[in-house]
Amino acid sequence: MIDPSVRDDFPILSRTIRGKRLAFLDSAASSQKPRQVLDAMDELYRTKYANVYRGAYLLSEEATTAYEAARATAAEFIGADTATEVIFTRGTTTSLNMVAYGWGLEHLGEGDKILLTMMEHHANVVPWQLISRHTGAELVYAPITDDYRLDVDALYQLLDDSVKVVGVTAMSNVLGTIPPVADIAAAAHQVGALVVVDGAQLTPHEPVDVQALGADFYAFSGHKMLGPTGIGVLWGRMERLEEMEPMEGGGEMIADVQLHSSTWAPIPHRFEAGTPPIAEAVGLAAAMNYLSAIGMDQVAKHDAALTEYALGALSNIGGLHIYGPDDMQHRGGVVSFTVDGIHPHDLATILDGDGVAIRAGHHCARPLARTIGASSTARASFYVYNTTEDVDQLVDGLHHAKELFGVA
Amino acid sequence: MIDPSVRDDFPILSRTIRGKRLAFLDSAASSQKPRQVLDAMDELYRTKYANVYRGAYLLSEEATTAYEAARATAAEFIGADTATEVIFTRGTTTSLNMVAYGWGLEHLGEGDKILLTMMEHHANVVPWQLISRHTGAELVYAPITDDYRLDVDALYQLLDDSVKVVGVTAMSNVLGTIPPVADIAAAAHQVGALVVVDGAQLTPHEPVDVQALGADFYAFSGHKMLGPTGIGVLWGRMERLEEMEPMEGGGEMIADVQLHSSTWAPIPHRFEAGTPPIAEAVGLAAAMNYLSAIGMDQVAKHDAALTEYALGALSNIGGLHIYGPDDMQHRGGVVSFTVDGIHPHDLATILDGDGVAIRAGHHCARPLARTIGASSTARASFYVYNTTEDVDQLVDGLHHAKELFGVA
Amino acid sequence: MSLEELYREVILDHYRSPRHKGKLEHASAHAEGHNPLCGDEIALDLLVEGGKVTKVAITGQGCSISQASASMMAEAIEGKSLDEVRDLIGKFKAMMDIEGDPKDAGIDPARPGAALGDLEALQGVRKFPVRIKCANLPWTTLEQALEDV
Amino acid sequence: MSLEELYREVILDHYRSPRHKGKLEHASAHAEGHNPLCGDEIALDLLVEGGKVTKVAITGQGCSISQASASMMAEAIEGKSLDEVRDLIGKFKAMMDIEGDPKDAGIDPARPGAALGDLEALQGVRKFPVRIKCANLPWTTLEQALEDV
Ligand SMILES: Cc1ncc(COP(=O)(O)O)c(C=O)c1O
Ligand SMILES: Cc1ncc(COP(=O)(O)O)c(C=O)c1O
Repeated sequence: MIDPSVRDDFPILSRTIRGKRLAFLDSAASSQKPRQVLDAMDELYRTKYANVYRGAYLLSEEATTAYEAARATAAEFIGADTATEVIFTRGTTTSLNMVAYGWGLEHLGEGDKILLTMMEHHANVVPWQLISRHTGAELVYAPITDDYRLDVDALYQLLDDSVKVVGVTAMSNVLGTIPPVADIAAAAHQVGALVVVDGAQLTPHEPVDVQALGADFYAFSGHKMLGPTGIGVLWGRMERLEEMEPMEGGGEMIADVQLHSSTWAPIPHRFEAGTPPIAEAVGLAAAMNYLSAIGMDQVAKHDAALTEYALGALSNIGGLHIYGPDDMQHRGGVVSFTVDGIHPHDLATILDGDGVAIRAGHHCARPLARTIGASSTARASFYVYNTTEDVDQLVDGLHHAKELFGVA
Repeated sequence: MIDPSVRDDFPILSRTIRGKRLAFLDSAASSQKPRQVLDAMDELYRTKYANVYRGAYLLSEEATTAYEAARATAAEFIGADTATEVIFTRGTTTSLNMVAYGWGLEHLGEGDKILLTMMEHHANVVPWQLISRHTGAELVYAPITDDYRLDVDALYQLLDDSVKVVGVTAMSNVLGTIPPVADIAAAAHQVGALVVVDGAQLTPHEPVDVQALGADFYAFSGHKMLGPTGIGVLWGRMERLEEMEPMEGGGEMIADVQLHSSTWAPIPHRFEAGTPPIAEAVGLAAAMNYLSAIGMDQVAKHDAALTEYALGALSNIGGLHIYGPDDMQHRGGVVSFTVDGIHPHDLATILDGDGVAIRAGHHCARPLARTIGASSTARASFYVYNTTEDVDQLVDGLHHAKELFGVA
Repeated sequence: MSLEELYREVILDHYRSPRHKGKLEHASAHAEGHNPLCGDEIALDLLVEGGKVTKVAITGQGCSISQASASMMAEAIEGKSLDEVRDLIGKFKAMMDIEGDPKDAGIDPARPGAALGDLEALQGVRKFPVRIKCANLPWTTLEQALEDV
Repeated sequence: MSLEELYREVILDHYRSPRHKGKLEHASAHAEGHNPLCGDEIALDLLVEGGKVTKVAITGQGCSISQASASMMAEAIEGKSLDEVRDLIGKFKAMMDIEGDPKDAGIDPARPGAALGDLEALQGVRKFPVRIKCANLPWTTLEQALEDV
């Protein structure tokens, strides 16, 4: 496990919650930030801030260099071929909408299918619904198995020539399941489908190599990986990016603007209309450097150790049901559960009283919630700064909740 | 003028550039940030950060309260009726694209016209070109006058029943011109057209009352008004917001997601798909509070005084041409110019050597650049932290440039 | 602020054994309420006869606060005239108003339960602002249903 | 870093009086270059006869660096064989390479101008990284034009 001294880098962790030690177990929603990330942004603003690109003066040059260096850092972090394949966006949601609009609106039509999985986050569902409405393309869903994994065989059965897009999460934010994206991508490519991977949960927690994954597009957010809000990435394979139209129009993304039509700037600028999230890119790069210094395989091991510990401890609590794989095979550090007789929101409130921050609800995955028959679950998720003490605090809190509700 | 002690709030201003005092005259591209703004974001991240809305725990509750308080601050700053009319976006560019897609794609078709002005920034041109391509609606442009003002009479001539959208900047980022938006809006409403106002330049510099302007939609960015990158606002009149579809789909913006269709959350959440720019909203609110403490009429007066001083000083330089109104009637603190025999980029490089940061180019307004016959201009712009000393440094730098280039 | 104040025994009791559970065959009014952010759901049937709510039936799912509030609401309104129901809605809202004063709801600390009965147990929710919308959901649903009458 | 190093007299001279200005009636190759970020524009006509660039004509607008670079390039390539032109492009790029060594371009500080003539005056641009693309624009346009030959 990662040395718990990393906790000292996270100012918020020294806070107490209603007089209790904070056990922050909601990193899957958004992670906390180390001072290294906050300092990097602060330093930019305090010493070399200006708008990027157009400024023929030193501050702008320095800000541009910092912004482009962040792009290179992001490219390296996910194993991209070149930094020009990295587009900075507002977050995973925007990244996926950009693909749906920019590629989908151009290339999809009646008779085409968009194949999603039943465990997608709304961010990889709703944009495709919007595009389906505009193009007439049809949505189909690959189911999950009884042990909360993607039903890959069923997915393969659904894959035929009419499937033009396969949208798949690299890790479920509810179940923790990590589907075999590389296999799915290979199969999808056989039928000529585009593979759009939602990397919002995987990127913060496992080493990622977009080439090895075989993705065409790969989306993730900064705020879930120690970075700031307001930034995310869309990576695209260059051939695919060339097939994509910009979703947003505006400054910096054009080659020329005539009155009635425009031509686009080279990639990636074509896809970054307007003033980009400059400080946020610098903050994200600092977060990536922080994670790389720990080592992403160490991060993955740390998460796995805590998850295993938590699965063991939680399975000893009577009336507690876990929604997700119960072994450590291809699963990440997200554990969703319910407790008989106590609604997840009540669990969350009681745990909060004990300093334990968890999430309750449908976790932006209502199709999945319906499939697993739990419209609301409680969810604990782990990251570099969590320790077994946090898990113990969770378990104590759950016992407290049962006591309060008089549940055996 | 504003007390120059405000400069102490801006850490970057104490920096030297190539050994020279920094005269930062590019705030129209992006402003510098006071420590109050940086501290507000830092404090959020260090003491009460979590994702907003869904968290049933204290940190999330506090972050949500801070985010919604920022919405209320923004509403008050622009005179909105209610905070629910304020949508946080990535910036002006995204705000305008949201209107073009969300309203335009739904309500425009063949035979309809979108009336823009010849002084629009690309952010208020290219999105409409994209929508025009999808809907068949036609773009028409109101010209400018010889004295660099909007030709309002010509605009009225173009206004007829076929015009469904009027897109107008509240202040030109090149000319400094402030068109009579309230009059234009009234005329546009007479023919039933929607009025979309680009407030990117006006909002930082003048008191704004969206009700008095008569706008239906009003867009602006945080980074030009002492706030962070990565955030902007789209304000919309509630009836109009109700006519608008969300551009982006994803988490937090839905009421329910079925497999093939979804229903939307109430306004404004409907238009804020995914994790919003939480810290950025808090930073923007801090910037608005900072500006309000100075007083927006004081800010406007300060800009006007500096602009008047600059117009006077620049008009004494031989071979220098100003593109924009030469008096202070309805103009803001942006001065674009050329110097005979020295290309604007060379001016910018030479001024940079003297510590003076100005911008050179088409300023994301190529249709305007062609109209005024100057494909590239140099531009100085002023804000709360500028002083007459900055203007003097600019003037000295221009003399230096003329000397270096051997221009009389 | 203590959890015991939020989770009073009477609330847990209504949560475990919700009263007036079910649907009405010939309802005079029906409404559904839904809290998209937390997933709480309420479906409400009313039978109104001679200006009175003579029967109430509720189905729903959600947290203890929303479901107990629904159950207690059903008990409180059955048999009341429409005017009395509207008055009760006003009092309940006043009680849940985070900036309000319990006295506006007619609540007298010296005589607990005298004004709003079991419903007064929900006062503790005010100390948990994110849960107020849970307590209010049945009541906004009731307001909707009354529009049909 | 001094501005005098950037704005050498020979550069300003080419900027003020660009050589080979104009268009060719019967060009063998034509290309247009455009720098969207700063607006510099170059239109280049070449007449190629017997493996040689026999005539060059350029129109354009932009900053002193892009326009002087174009003018000096025109002077340098007129009369040269296509191979020599390609060699020159390579040397120029080497000279402008911010991470490179001027020696790779064959430049000898002891004998200024011996390798690349007037063009060596553009070396100072390397110290102003944002302006390198200005200096390069005519040369990437030339490369494009050569693809037609
Ligand atoms: C008038 C005007 N509109 C729109 C924009 C675009 O703003 P942003 O780049 O923040 O999206 C700008 C800023 O460049 C502007 O000056
Ligand atoms: C799997 C998954 N996809 C997409 C998202 C959306 O990310 P964001 O809200 O940063 O756009 C999330 C986060 O909530 C997620 O967990």
